[in-house]
Amino acid sequence: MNDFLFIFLSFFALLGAFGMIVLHQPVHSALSLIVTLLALAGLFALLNASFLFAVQIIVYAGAILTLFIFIIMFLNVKESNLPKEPNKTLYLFLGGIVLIPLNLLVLRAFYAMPLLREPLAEDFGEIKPLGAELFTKWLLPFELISLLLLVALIGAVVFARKDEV
Amino acid sequence: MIGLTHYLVLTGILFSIGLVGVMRRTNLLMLFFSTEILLNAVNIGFVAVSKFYGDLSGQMFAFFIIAVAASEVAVGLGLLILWYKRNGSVDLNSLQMMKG
Amino acid sequence: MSIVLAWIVLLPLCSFVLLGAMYLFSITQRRIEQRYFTFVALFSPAVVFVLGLAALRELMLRGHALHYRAYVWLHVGDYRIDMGFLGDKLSLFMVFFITLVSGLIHLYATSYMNKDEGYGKFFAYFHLFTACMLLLVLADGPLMLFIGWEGVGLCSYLLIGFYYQNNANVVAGNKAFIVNRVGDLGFLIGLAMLFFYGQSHDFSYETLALHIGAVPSEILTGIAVALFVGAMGKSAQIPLYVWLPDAMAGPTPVSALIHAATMVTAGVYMVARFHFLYDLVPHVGIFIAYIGALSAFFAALIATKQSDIKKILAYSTMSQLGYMFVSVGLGAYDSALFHVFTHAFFKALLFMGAGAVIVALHHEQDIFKMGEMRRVMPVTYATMLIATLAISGIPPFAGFFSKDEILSVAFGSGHYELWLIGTVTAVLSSYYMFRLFFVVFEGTHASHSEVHDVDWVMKAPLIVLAVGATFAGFLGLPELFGGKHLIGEWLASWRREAFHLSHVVEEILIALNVVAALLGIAIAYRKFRFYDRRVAYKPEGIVYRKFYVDELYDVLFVQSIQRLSRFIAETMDKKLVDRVVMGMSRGFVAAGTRIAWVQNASVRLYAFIMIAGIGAASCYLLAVLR
Amino acid sequence: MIALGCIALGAVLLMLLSAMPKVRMEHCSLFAFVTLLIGLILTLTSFGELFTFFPLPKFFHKMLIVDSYSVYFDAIILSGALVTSLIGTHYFQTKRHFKKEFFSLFLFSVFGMMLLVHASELLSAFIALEIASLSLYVMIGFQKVHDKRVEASFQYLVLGSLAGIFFLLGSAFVYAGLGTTILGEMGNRLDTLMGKDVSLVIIGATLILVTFLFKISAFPFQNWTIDVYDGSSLPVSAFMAATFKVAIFGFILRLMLVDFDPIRDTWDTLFIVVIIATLLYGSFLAIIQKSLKRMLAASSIVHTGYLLIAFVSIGYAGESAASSIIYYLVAYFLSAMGAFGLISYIAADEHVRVTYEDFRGFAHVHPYMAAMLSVFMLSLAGIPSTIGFVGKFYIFTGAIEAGYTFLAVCGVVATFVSVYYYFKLIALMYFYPACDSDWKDVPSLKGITPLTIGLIALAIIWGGIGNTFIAYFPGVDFLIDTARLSYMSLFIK
Repeated sequence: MNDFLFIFLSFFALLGAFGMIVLHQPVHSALSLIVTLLALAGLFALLNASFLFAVQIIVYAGAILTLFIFIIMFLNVKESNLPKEPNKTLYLFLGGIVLIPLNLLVLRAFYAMPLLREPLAEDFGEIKPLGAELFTKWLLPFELISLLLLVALIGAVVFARKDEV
Repeated sequence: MIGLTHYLVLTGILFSIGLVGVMRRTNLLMLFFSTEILLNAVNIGFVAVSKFYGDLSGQMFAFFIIAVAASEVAVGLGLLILWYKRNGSVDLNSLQMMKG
Repeated sequence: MSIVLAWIVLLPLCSFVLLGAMYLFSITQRRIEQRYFTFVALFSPAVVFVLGLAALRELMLRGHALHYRAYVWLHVGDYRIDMGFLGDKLSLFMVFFITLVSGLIHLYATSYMNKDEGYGKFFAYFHLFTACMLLLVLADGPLMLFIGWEGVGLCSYLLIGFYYQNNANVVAGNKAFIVNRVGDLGFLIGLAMLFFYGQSHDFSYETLALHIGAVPSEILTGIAVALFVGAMGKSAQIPLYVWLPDAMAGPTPVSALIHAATMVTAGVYMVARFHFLYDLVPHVGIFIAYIGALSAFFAALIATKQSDIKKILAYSTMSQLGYMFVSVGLGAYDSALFHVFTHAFFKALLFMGAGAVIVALHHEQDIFKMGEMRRVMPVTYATMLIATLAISGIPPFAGFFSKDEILSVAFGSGHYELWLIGTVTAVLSSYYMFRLFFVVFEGTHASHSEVHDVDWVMKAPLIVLAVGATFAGFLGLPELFGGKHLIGEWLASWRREAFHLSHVVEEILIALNVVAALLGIAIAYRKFRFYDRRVAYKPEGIVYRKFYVDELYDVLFVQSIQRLSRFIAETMDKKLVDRVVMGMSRGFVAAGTRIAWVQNASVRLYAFIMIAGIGAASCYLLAVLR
Repeated sequence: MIALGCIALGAVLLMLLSAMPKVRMEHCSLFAFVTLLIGLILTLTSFGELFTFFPLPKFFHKMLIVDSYSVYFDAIILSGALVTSLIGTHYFQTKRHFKKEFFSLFLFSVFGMMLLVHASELLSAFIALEIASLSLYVMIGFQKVHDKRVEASFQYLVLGSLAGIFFLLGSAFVYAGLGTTILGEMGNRLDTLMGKDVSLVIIGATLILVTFLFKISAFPFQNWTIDVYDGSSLPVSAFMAATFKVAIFGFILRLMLVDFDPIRDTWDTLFIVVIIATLLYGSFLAIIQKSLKRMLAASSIVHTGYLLIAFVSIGYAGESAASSIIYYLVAYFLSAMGAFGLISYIAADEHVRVTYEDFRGFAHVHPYMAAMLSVFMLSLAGIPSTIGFVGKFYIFTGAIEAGYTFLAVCGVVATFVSVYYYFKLIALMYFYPACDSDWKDVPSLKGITPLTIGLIALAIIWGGIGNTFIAYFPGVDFLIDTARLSYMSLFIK
């Protein structure tokens, strides 16, 4: 069952990603991206990461993507104003070729990995141990993330506000 | 039996699709979309490894990466709006003032 | 006491800073009167000269080299480089004549540059140059030498382009700069190799000389050639000489000090300084000697066709430098330095005399527009005559002894062809020098008006130098004349092997040299003694037709030589050498422009390049990882 | 550690302060300056001692480290920032587009850089890098009125985040291979794995290197450098060129020396290719530039090449190579900061006095400034008796010691070529008559900015000549010895 789910979800993830890069209209791409994100959320669930499953749906699909779509609506770029993308297939092809070595390399590395799995704790990936870990061991990155978001906030404000000068 | 390897291969393929997206699209918005795909690909990898080792660090990584992605998107979109208001274009090729 | 060596370098440096500050103050804040500049400009060289003498005396008293280690400059592990000054017989010998000649030229320049806007700046650069030159000479290791080497170069460019208002001067400065870069690249590579292979605990001549024997001989050859490439640039030898004639764009005192007496001899000094290296690779020495001989001959040929007084002197400098390289190449460093010494006197004198003429004629440099200057400026005339005789090699003037020594070394070494080239060059040099002399000072029917003689501040150094040009040769009086070869003894350790010639052979050689010089003078006399400005441009005039000998000469030597020299001057010099050297820098720029298309500010292309780079790295890793 | 907290606190406070209408920009500038100064003083109290410890292990779990090494880098970064704020004073005052928040972001980026040097865990390092980078993106695009600024910011953001993702992917691989991301532990695990297949770790580490090669602008990740430096305002360019590189090297050196030591040989060939390409590309580009700023940007690529030469030498001549990198970073920081700072002082606007030609005959009008500019150019070119020479000297001797004579020769050749484009400016300033343009708007040499620049020029000469004239005053030897000390502190268990 898990294997089937994996194949099913990863198929959709890849399909969505592929759709995102070939579709011309930003909105279509965004919707396609949502498919990928949701499929990935499913994969998180498969991997015992229930908290991430929620975060992925709420934050990623819910917040970040909504922001994107909001921006798309806000800008409301006309079809004629959309950038022409000549030689699409050429770039697709070129990009594919350039990436072949990297993929081969990754494959080569992973087949060397042992398939043995350590036995998992009962509550692995549940919210309680995750929270405990986050606020004990990972306190520093957590605090740093808050500063990062602060910087991003200032940045967004700086760029988006009107100049008084 | 689906193992860690398969997840990491998925990571690799998704990552490649994202990279192709970066190279192929001229729409600035799409550039950010591609970046999101790249980040998600990495996330899957981290979470898979996390399960493999029975260690929560990987999930933490994924969690933080989502936050980093959000902050980059915030600044990036701010710039995008600024650029669009000024030039009326979301074309990557309009960003070619400096040459030589 | 050896700290005096440091002061010899520091004092001109201090006066450079002082003069520079005064000049800056003068142009930005309040005008400073010229006499204050003059005071500083003359005080410092005088003191440095005295210091040089003191160091020389100290060296004689002690009997071994002075060495002053100022401080540790760099140290890596147990490897250290000192900032130190070495005062041995060679360097103090150089210091002696550099300070003497430079002092006299400073005095001369106070008059030459009189009322010039950049008076202060000129002397500031001049002092910086003196400091760098003395540093070059007194350095105790190659690295310090290199600082001096670059420093004199820098001053040279600055002074060539001194009158930067004129575009030609700027071009000349840039040309000197670029050509010297090529030479310096060789020098740097040589230094790097020396550094790499000659490693021990420090990088001074002393330790290098001790450890050089351990270096494989192919490497030594490489180092020797690379260093010599540097010398080619600095001392204007084939093929890196093109900058020197153009460098005459600078004020005449600059030409006299930098491009005749001191800086251009740095290459010779450097080879002599590295004699421990060149002694081990005699075949490189032969190469150097041939380059020197060819340069001497080519330059002399070119000089016979020039009409700009300073260019003639520039080519003659190059020619004389060629002689010096013949000598160092054959291992007779002492003879080369002897020639450096005498050459400093008579060449500085020639330039200063030429400068006096130029000033007298309101900055006219074409010799065919001069003539009959003897009447107007008798002192200059007399001193120039001495200098011309000296460079031509007429006994007992200074140039005779040193040139004769070099030629006998060439003969004694068994390289007769070098000797032959040298002798032919001697004919040519006495010819073109007297051509210049006759045209400028004799001749008839000069048409220039309003000539005024120069003042005594300019003439006094001429007289002093004339005395030097007359008697400096006696310091190296050969044994044949019953003298003691003082310079030979002083620099005894700077001779690879002694060439013994029997007295008869030596006498014959001397006689041949004198004959060669007289031959050149005779031709020049025939052609130019009664040179008439009005008929100059009519070669078919009756006066010329009368002499069948002349015609014969003309056909046999002059015409063919003229053609050859024109060919060299126009085709070889301008097209080939100029183009190769200047072309290199242009080619680099062109290549840069071509790759700049990648830099087209397209984010997508940049991303593509990045990812392609990662792809390439992956290919590499795929190949490496097993 | 306290310094780190001090900067972070200062940044947050400044952000809050800048919301108040009463506070003017000058106040913010002063506040930032004082914060940096306090940070620097706090850092200097433990400068030159040998120690290492993990602060607050209960809370931070070995994710943060404080040792002589990081303190040394802190000192460089903080003084870099301090100098930026000093030489930028004039610029910020005359250009009205800088707002109060600018200084808050400035402090944030300094904080990010310091954190990067202190980071002892891959993810924390990444977040530190992101804090520094994000603040820089915003700082670059701060003058929104210029399209050039926005474009540079955009370009840097897009390419920078792309490069950052490689860091993440690399960490995922390393995590997959080793099961930990804490520095030190990673090294230990790697040691136990020796002899087995560690290709996953190698690939991961290579991908991590990609990000750093991008940030220090090595080939083939260098294209952004020129455009972004050109598009940024001059003080920001100076800050990026001098300080950011320092921080990056601070982290990557620690990673390479402590953790990836056993697998470092794998990259040797790769690095040699990268170095040669970097030197070539940078030299070619620098030669053809007409604008001074772009030339400095292109030449910063060449300087990256020199630094990488020392970086590969680490394998065989660890101590001297590592300390030579640190020393060269100081040398480059001084020279580049001086050059950028002085040009920012002279160039009044975006289109005035930016090309070589604009400096024609400058020396005859403003001799002091021309002299200082010449000193910076000489030092960048590595002419003896400047600090740049000493830095290059250490790098090349290190390379020769490690057996990379060929690289050293390449470096010397690149140096030689660099003389061309650096001296071109000197030649133009001195050899030519002053061009007709109006020189009146060049500010006179008054105020804090020229003073700082003059001091930098003196420091450059001081560093090149040595320290024996006045004993007990820190000079080259002191810096090098402390660099060695900080290198040693990496290996205290």
